[in-house]
Amino acid sequence: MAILVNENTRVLVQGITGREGSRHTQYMLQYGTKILAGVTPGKGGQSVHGVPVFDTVEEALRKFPEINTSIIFVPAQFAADSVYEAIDAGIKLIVIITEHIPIHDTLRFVNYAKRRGVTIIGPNCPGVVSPLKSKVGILPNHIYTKSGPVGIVSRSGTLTYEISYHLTQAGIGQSTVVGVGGDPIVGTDMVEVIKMFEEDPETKYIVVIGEIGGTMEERVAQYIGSGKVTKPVVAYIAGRTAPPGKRMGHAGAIVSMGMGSYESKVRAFQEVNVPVARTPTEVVKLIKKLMP
Amino acid sequence: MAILVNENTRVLVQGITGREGSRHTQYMLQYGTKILAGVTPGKGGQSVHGVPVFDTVEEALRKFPEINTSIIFVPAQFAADSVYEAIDAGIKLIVIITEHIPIHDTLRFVNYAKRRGVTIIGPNCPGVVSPLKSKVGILPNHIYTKSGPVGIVSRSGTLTYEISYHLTQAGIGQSTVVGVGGDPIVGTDMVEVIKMFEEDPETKYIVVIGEIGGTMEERVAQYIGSGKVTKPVVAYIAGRTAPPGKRMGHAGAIVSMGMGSYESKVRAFQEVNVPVARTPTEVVKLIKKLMP
Amino acid sequence: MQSHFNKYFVRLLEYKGKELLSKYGVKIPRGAVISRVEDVSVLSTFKFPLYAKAQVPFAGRAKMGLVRRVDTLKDAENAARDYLGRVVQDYPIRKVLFEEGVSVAKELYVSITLDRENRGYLMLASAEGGVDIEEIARRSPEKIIRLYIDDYEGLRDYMVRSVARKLGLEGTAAQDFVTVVKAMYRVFTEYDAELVEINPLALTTDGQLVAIDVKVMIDDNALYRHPDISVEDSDYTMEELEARKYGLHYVELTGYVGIMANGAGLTMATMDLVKEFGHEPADFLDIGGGASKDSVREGLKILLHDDRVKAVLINIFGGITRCDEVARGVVEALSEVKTNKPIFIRLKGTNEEEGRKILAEVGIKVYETAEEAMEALSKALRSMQG
Amino acid sequence: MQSHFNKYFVRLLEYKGKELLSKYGVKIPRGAVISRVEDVSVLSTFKFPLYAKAQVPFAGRAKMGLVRRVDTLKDAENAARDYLGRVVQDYPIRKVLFEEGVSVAKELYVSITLDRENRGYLMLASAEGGVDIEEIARRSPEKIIRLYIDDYEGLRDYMVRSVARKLGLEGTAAQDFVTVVKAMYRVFTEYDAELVEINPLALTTDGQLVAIDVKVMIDDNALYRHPDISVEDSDYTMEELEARKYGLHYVELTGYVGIMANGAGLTMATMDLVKEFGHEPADFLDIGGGASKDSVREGLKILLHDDRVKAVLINIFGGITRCDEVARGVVEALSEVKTNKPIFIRLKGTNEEEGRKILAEVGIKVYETAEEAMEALSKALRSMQG
Repeated sequence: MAILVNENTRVLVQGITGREGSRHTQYMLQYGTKILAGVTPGKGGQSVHGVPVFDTVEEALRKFPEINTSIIFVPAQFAADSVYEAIDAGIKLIVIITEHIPIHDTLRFVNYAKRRGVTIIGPNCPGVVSPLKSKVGILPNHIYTKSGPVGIVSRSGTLTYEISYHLTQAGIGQSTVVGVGGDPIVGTDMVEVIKMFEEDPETKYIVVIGEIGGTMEERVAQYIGSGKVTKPVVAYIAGRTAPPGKRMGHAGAIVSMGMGSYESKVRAFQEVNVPVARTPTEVVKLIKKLMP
Repeated sequence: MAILVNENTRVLVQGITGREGSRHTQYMLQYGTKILAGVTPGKGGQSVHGVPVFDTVEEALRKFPEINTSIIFVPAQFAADSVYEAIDAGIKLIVIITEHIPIHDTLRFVNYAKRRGVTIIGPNCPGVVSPLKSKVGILPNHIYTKSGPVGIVSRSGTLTYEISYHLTQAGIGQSTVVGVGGDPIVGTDMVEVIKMFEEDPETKYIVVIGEIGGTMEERVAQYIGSGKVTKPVVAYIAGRTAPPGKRMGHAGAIVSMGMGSYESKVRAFQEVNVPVARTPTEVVKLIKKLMP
Repeated sequence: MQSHFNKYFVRLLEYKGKELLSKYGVKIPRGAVISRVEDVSVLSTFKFPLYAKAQVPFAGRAKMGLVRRVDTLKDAENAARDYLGRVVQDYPIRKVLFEEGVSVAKELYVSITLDRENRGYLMLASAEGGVDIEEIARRSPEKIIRLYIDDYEGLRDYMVRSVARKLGLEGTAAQDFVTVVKAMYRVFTEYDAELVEINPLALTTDGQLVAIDVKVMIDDNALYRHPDISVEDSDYTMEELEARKYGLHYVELTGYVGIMANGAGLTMATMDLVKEFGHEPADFLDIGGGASKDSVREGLKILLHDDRVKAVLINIFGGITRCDEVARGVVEALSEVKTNKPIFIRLKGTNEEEGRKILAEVGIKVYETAEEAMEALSKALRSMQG
Repeated sequence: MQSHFNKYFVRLLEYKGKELLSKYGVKIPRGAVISRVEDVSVLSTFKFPLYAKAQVPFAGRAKMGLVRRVDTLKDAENAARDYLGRVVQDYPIRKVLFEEGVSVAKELYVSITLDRENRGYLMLASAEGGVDIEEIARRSPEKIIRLYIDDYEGLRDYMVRSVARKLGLEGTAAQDFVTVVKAMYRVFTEYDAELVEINPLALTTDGQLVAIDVKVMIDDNALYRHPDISVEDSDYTMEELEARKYGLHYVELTGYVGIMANGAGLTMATMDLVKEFGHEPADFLDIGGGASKDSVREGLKILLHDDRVKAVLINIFGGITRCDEVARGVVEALSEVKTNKPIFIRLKGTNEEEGRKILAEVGIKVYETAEEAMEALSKALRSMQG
């Protein structure tokens, strides 16, 4: 088991002929991900690292109806259109790597996807990997060499690699690693991923990698507090020493009611007995302590 | 029985303090329609012909939760907003009398209503009357004095009165009379009303009053041709002698494929054995012929 | 799908439609629109020959000699002088569009229109555009690509790209096609259009897409929210504009029986009735719903002032329209206009009794049915001829 | 909800936010914006006293003496001369807004903001606006009216009317409130805003609604589709604009350890690490995802040119970022800038081996973990002090 991606994942790469799309298609193939097709409008008929390229998602799916997942590398200006194309074509899991997508675009396609029962991961995210099964993302291959009991959900790409690296180094494998994305609005938030981990038999421990800003970590803590998470959770929050950020007007203060700071997030986790690591490496120690 | 409105109809009048809203509230009350409340923003607290006025639909419904139908007299510029207000408040039948509503507005709120399971009659329509039970509309009271076996569905207000008048004069009552509205896009079309008549035990005969333009009558004929209408139908089409109208560009010609003309409509009805009256009064003769 | 008397769609002049499309990124031929002969001087910087196109809101312009090639500024001036001020099909020519020629490799067709049946929008496109598009649609319907657009979900780029591929467009032309269609869609939704049509959409010899002729029709009921569209740029004739002020819907026909009724359906039924009695209607005049006495008065005055009208048939069945208001309007018109044209009135419905009383005071008889009124009118016409 | 280093929202200058709202129908005080002292002459037709407001993109302006009353044209000129060109909080004052006074009967608060949690929009309003609004929200949360807006369904007039009633607005003020909020909503959705806030929204003694101060924040990622918004009208400092050209995200801090990392999370974690070792970061410099060697080079040059920086810590964990590109950028920067500041590099992830090789060629050591690199940096700092 694992969540989101596994042995049955069959991938379409949207924006496959671009620099990053092409490069990471190669890395994913090397990792063992089953990529069946790519799409770049106007480039139909080409192939990228042996993967056939189509002009439209519809054509790719007509040829490979078993595709169930798309990964998007399309530049920010055109990314939203690619997402709609994938949703309308019936793909049920879409991982959006692209960063700098306007937030109003994201808000609209995320809600559109929800109405159609489509799961979106990202945008501005490193993707998802279930070690030794499948990787749909840009996480470095060489870190993810061991499957195991830890599920990771994170808002930060590089911090995820950092912590996964230390876990793997310590001999602790991971069930699935999910980067939900760093934008203020993302398709799937941390609470939703934690629900999946709770249902997943392979996952025994959950690591939450958060950062200051927003209220996503507080909501995770609240959800844990509701008693619906039986698996032990360990957290890390980046930004302990960051000076107060740019204020989002009175509205921001009224809505957040003091949430969003490092202290608020740590307090929220502590109140529900979730230990918070002070450094990325300390996460490994905390997990080890939980292990039998 | 009857369709759409009956003894259980409880009415809200939106735009009740306007000239037409106020006048027709009086006429509907005289007819026996149960009007519980009216709405005009900024006029809450007043009363019109004994009917209490509220500022918002929400307030009216809080006071009178038994309201199940709204009739809208709000001026065209503000009509769409009133429709959304009624839909969002949970009213399930909305009759829009207002004419001159921009067609793009209508298209949007009609689709919005459909997604929420709300029935819209109109806009630009005379409304609905089930004689001796309830009238939600502007049809003249004195014509609708006899209930009976004929269901009428019409695109034209005044032609409906004309034909109803002759039927009533001839001693033939009506189950329900529905003016679907004269605009190119309406909330409920003729086929949908005919389906209701087919289900209604009181209705034994159906009169369709059409006019040139659009393809609604052809679609009625097509539906009758599908065999799903067991009750006899009589039609009248206005505009036999009208010269060809303004052309809607090549697109119009390509889409309509010759439909829309008087001849096309009459032919469509004749092909499914629906007799077409040449004058409004001839409708009565055709109905009489069908009667035992 | 034709629009008859039941709904008025404003057709914009070609140059105005092009202006709207151009604003959102559609390429149009280089040109200038001129409303005074002396303004042709602005054409001096253009590359001759130019094409002079009289701005009239109807089809078949070329066959009527309203499009011509001009080779010099002098030619252009002559064309402007010839066209400006002429009245064609009741429409006064106020503007002439001069455009540079375009080197056309291929003519496409593309339009967005309301899909009444499905309550959405419909895009039509064909790789074989031009004047014969309807013929092509009839003979080879498969050559017309249809794309349904949901008003709620909107038009996505990828959908248009897919149409572009089916049209055989590639590279920058395919990208330009997306720009063109999205511009059309914006005009369509932002300007309350019933139709936005580009035909032909030229693929030029250097691979560009250029709108050669466009047709834009706007919802008359929504004009109030488009202050940048003047009725002067539309197909309203003077009489229609006059009638419109009073909420009347007037269309001139060719006969001699003046008709006034309420509601498009009843007005058409009244026309049918006139024909049924062997006579010819002079007009279609629908006073609409809830007409005031002022509208009725002004409407009747149009008929009474019309020399062709020999007799008038008024057919009212009041719902939201009140018979007493109609009666008052009739009385006022008759007090303002001296006439010996006979008027036959049928009044039924809301406030019928009061209406009858008002007309009785000035000695006008009210008929029970339209047939009875028409019968009396026929008799009067016979006696006038006799 | 605060924005830290993870996302940049452009705050527009007051006058620009007012301009956008005014375009859609919000009333603002009569005024003029001036960028050169000599332009105060345009104020001669205004009704003095005026209020001179230095256009700076941060709060607390009044307390800093950046708002003042001017009674004469001469006063105005002095104010303009005083403000223009001054640099406050790293921000150079380029514009001064002069406005006529407004006779305020009541101060309201209204804003539209993103509702991240519910993935929609949120409107907030209060009958008690002004500078104390946050205090009011804390003490009497019931005085803040909240309206959730679904992005798909949009904002309907009737919803705003209902809020107007709860605010106690009646008659034309209630209607004007609908106009104000719909204008805010249009700016919010059409300009990719994160926040549109009017505080206070004055109800004047003659019953009008006037926006006295506004705050508009725009999504930096969407600026490309708003050509009418210049970064000059925003809160970008010169250094930020420079960094932005290379896709860098740079924020100046107060310490002496230069930091460069990839990704906001890792960059913050690196700052935390510096503090954990008892030192102070001089900056937050995130090279983003997939940075080119040019970005790395320019980023490192900013740090090397910064006199406050005593040593540099580079912490890279490559995913979409390639370690070899980073290494090349570092090498180029060092070849362009003569420096004796020690640089400590940790490289991990995509193309790590190649990166190590490139750095080895110029004799730079690569550390395995950030902790090891930081330890070495600490030691170097100690020896520099010793």
